[in-house]
Amino acid sequence: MIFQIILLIMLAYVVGFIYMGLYRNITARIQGRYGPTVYQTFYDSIKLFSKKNSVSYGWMFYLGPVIMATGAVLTLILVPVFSDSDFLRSVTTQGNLFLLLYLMVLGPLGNALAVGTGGNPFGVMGVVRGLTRLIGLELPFYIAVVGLIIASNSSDIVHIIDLQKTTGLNILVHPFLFIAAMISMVGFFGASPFDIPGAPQEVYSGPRTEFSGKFLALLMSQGSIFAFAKLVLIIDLFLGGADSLWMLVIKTFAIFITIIFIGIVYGRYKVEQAVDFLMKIPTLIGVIGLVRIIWFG
Amino acid sequence: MMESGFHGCDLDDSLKCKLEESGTQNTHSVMEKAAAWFRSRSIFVVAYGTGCGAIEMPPTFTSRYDAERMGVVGVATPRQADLIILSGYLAYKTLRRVIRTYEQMQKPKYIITLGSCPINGGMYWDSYNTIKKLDDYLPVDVSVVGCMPRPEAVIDGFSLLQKRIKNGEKAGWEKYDENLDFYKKNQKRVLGNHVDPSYETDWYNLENGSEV
Amino acid sequence: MIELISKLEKLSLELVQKQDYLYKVEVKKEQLESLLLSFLNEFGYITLDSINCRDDLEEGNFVITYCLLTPKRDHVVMVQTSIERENASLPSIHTFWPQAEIMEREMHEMFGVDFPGHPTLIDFALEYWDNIPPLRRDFDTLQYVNDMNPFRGQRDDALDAKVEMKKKREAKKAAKLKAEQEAAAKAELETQNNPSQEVQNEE
Amino acid sequence: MAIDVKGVLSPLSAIGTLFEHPKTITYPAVKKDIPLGYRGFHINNLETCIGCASCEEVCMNDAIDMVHPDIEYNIKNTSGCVPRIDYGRCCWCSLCTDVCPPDSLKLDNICTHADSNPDNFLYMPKNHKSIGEEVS
Amino acid sequence: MKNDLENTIKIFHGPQHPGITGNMSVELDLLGETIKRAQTHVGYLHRGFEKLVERRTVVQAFTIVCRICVPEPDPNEENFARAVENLTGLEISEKAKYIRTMVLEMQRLATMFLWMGGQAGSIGLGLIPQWSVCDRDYMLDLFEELTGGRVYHMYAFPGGVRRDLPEGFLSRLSDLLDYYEKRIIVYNNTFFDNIIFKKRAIGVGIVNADDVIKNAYVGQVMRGCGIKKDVRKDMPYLMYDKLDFDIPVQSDGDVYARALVRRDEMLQSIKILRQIIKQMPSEGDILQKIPKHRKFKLPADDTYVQTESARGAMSYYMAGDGSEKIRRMQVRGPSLVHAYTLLEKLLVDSQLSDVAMTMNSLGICPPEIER
Repeated sequence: MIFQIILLIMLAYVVGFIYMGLYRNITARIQGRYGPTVYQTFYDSIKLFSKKNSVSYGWMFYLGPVIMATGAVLTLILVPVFSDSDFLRSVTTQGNLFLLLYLMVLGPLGNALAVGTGGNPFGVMGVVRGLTRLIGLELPFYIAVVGLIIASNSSDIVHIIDLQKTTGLNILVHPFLFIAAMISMVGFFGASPFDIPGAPQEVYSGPRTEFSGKFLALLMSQGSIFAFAKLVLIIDLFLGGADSLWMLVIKTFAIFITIIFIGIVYGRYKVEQAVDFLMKIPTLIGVIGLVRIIWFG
Repeated sequence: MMESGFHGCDLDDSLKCKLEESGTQNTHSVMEKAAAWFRSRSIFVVAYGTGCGAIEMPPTFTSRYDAERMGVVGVATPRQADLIILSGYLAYKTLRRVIRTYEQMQKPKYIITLGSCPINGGMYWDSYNTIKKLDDYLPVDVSVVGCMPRPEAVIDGFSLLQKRIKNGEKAGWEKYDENLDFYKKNQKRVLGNHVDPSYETDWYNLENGSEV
Repeated sequence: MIELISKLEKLSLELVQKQDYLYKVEVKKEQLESLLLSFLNEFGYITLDSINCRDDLEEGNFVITYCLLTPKRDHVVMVQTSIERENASLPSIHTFWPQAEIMEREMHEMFGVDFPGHPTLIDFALEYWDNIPPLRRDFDTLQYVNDMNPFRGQRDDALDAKVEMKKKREAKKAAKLKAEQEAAAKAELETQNNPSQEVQNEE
Repeated sequence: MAIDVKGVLSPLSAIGTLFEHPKTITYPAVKKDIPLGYRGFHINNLETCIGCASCEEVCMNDAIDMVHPDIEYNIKNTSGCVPRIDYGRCCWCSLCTDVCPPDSLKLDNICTHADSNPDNFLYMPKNHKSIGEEVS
Repeated sequence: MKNDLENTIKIFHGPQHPGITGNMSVELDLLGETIKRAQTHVGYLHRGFEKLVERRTVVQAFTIVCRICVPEPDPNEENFARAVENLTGLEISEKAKYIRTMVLEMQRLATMFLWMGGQAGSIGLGLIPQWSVCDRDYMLDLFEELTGGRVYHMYAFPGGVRRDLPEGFLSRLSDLLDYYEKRIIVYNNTFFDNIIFKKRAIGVGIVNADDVIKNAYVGQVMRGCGIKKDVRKDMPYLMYDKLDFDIPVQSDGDVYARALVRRDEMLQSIKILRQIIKQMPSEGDILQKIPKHRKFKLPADDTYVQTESARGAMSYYMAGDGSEKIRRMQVRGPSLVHAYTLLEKLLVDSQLSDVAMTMNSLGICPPEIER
């Protein structure tokens, strides 16, 4: 069990970083340049871990990235990676979607605690922006998840995956829910137009402004692990999970590249505009999906 | 690149001579060598547009010359940066901010200067508001010559810095730590006692909120 | 334009055409504020483009030029006045033109011209400046630089070309004297010493 | 609520660039051709330089020093000196080459130099005749 | 209001900030994300150009003026050259005039591409800067060929220009213009029509048309308010009175209107350049015979010249005193009033997110504010 968890974390670390590298590479290609190698994010991460000193503001500042990383790792081990095999299943049978949704907001809260002690106004501003955005992001995502729970009569992810084998993929059965979840997933990934907390032209790096060296490396690692967990969650919920490594890569990459494309061609919303948009369009789509399930499903 | 032509001169100032010592650092252990390699492959840059050179930063970092393929990528805050690019002459007012920015950066940290002006005054050699020799105030790792240096020259500067990091040569921040008195004395000479805004100033609890 | 000339003649002022689109009127300091007001309110020159200052050290005064435009923006009128260099002071016109505030602030810093009634005569570009205002012509910037900043000291081996020329010429002369070919050599040297120094075109 | 369909969809056309060839010049592997008239580093034809110091006189940056060269030079050199340029001062305005009476001082199209020691920027123009004749 | 100011936090937007145009800073008092007070600080780039020019002869000083505004050096060179020509009465040949006009328009295009990158970057659209800066680089390649310099051209000289056109230059320029025309359609799709840009830019940073005339706002700020004024038409210099072009205007006065004005001006620049390519005389002097640099004397007189730069009218006041040195040269760029009088006013009650966008759309260039 422990071995599997460690293996899973390592897999997520590697895959997450390669995806981040691909993100930079594909972005660069669309921008008309070659871009860095795929491994560049590894280099960055290891370099940041090898920095000689990192500024700190007391124990709460240390704890913030750790809480975030905990949230990411817990999310990861509760999401079943493969649908059929028991391999890397780890503890997925113990959790359910409600716990997962709770864990997903753990990160931003840990961030807020740490940045508060840092005292940088841009960091605080970034956290406030992040939490404001989170309100907007969660609503459509929760609606989508609730819809799925009602439709499949269970909050167990494994059950939801299994059910898709008989009823067909949720992306086809419940397209509205998928769109609502997808739009908020763009925001969860921090891609444009919802990359408001860390907008460099406005608040430097936002919450990360004061983090440096090892803290930043930890944040980057948790970011990539969390990204992998979120991708796997989406394919579990809507694309029927993956039964082999190839399937996993293909499906997560399809989701991932959609997010990249959306992120690259649109600019950034203002905070109110983003919340306004998220409260209106994806929420409306989600509600349509929900109504469809309750009345017709 | 440049095979002949440039030649340095002996310096009589003893303190200056001490600064010039650049030898191989103690990077014997494998771990340190690996760390140096990773440092050279990944350089986070905060580009401080102190002068005209800011105009050649966009071409260097965007698609025509694409510095990111060398692992050189821009970041927003000095806290996360390894390298600060000082692109051109520095006015006294800017020097105050640059010193503060440099001190906010986390070690190991490096400085690249662009253009003639930080080397020996450049075309503003008789201007009353710019400093002439940046290496008196901050430890410069690599100087790139030109007015303005082309993006190719800037990339050459990056390559030279990467080579120096990889070989474990003595970097500027180590000189700065060892000779802090020398640098602080020089900074004080041109900036007076107004090395302001002070690093410790509590901006948010000032007596008079609007007064800077 | 003829209208403006006649209006100015009433005030016993002369409008001079300098270029195709450029006119100039010179005025005494006492008349300045009222003239600018009448340019703004009566003549229709409602845009203040810039305020320029020039230091005539030899005559002991500052020459201030206000450049005004009509909404048609098809010509510029320069209203020029000169004030004493010592304790220079001008009426502030920021109440008529808001942008004059920043122009006057700059002039105050760079020339030390005082503007009574100006709300924000604070630092513009300089910080903690304690010398005489830098754009006054009695401020020697090279002197200031030499006091503040050492230059790189490796160029001390530079030679004065004039001295070297002289040295070489004398050495040559001595050699030629020995060879008793003085006259011919001298003529040749004469031509070389005065190379033409024209700025040349790119061919 | 009118939805701006064009505004939503037309930016997506940018994705097509993904399949185009990048425009990047992968310097130092690939070097862009710098035209010959480019104002790069100096070259001086010592065989024709007459040491008149016109360049030193016209230089507003005080960048040019007249020094004795360490190799043989033009016999007709009036002062026995040749220019040496401080690249901590030079702005590549090419006024010095414009006023040069025998046209010996030129600007080359080589223009990149980086060094870790800021004292290494005194430049003795190379004696490069072949390029010197091509640059008009 | 007083209560508001007490609860504000003060942040410095700059000098080292990705969202600022160059090396300057804006001091903001924020209440939440709303700006209650804004104050511009410059001086980080002050070099004392006007002092340096006084120390140099005319020939020496011409190399320094192009550094006054880094993104677009050529209007400065043109202003300097024309001011000296006005003072000394030098006449320049028709070919030199055409070349100078061409260089000015090429520079305008290059500056616009750089602006587009900044404007798109300020709303987080990282794609456009990557493209447009690259496209600008193609223009710089042509400059390299023509003038020998990439950014600082030092080309327009009192009395003409310093070099003749290289062989085949005009056809290469024509090819580049074809490419630019295609690219502008692409930018139209991806940037100007982008829904996010519209959402963010429409209704932000509205300038009042009455203020424009009185406060001497120039350039796109003026034309974005529907005032059809351009120095190239009103006080034509060089060959502009012989060329056919329009002055694009928009009426809304907001950031989006200014963006559209700039886009249309790019198309007009291309149109002007095409005419110049057609009309360029093949023969003619490019540089008048001028005295050598210690003997080039300016009469004791003063003049005032204006050039339409890519960001608005840029003016030089120049006075000579009978010696070979310039008595006084004062620069009045478009940024001075924009960065102080206008920006401080526009930012009040707007959002922190709008600062970078507003600054970019005003075309603020710090080195020209403080010289």
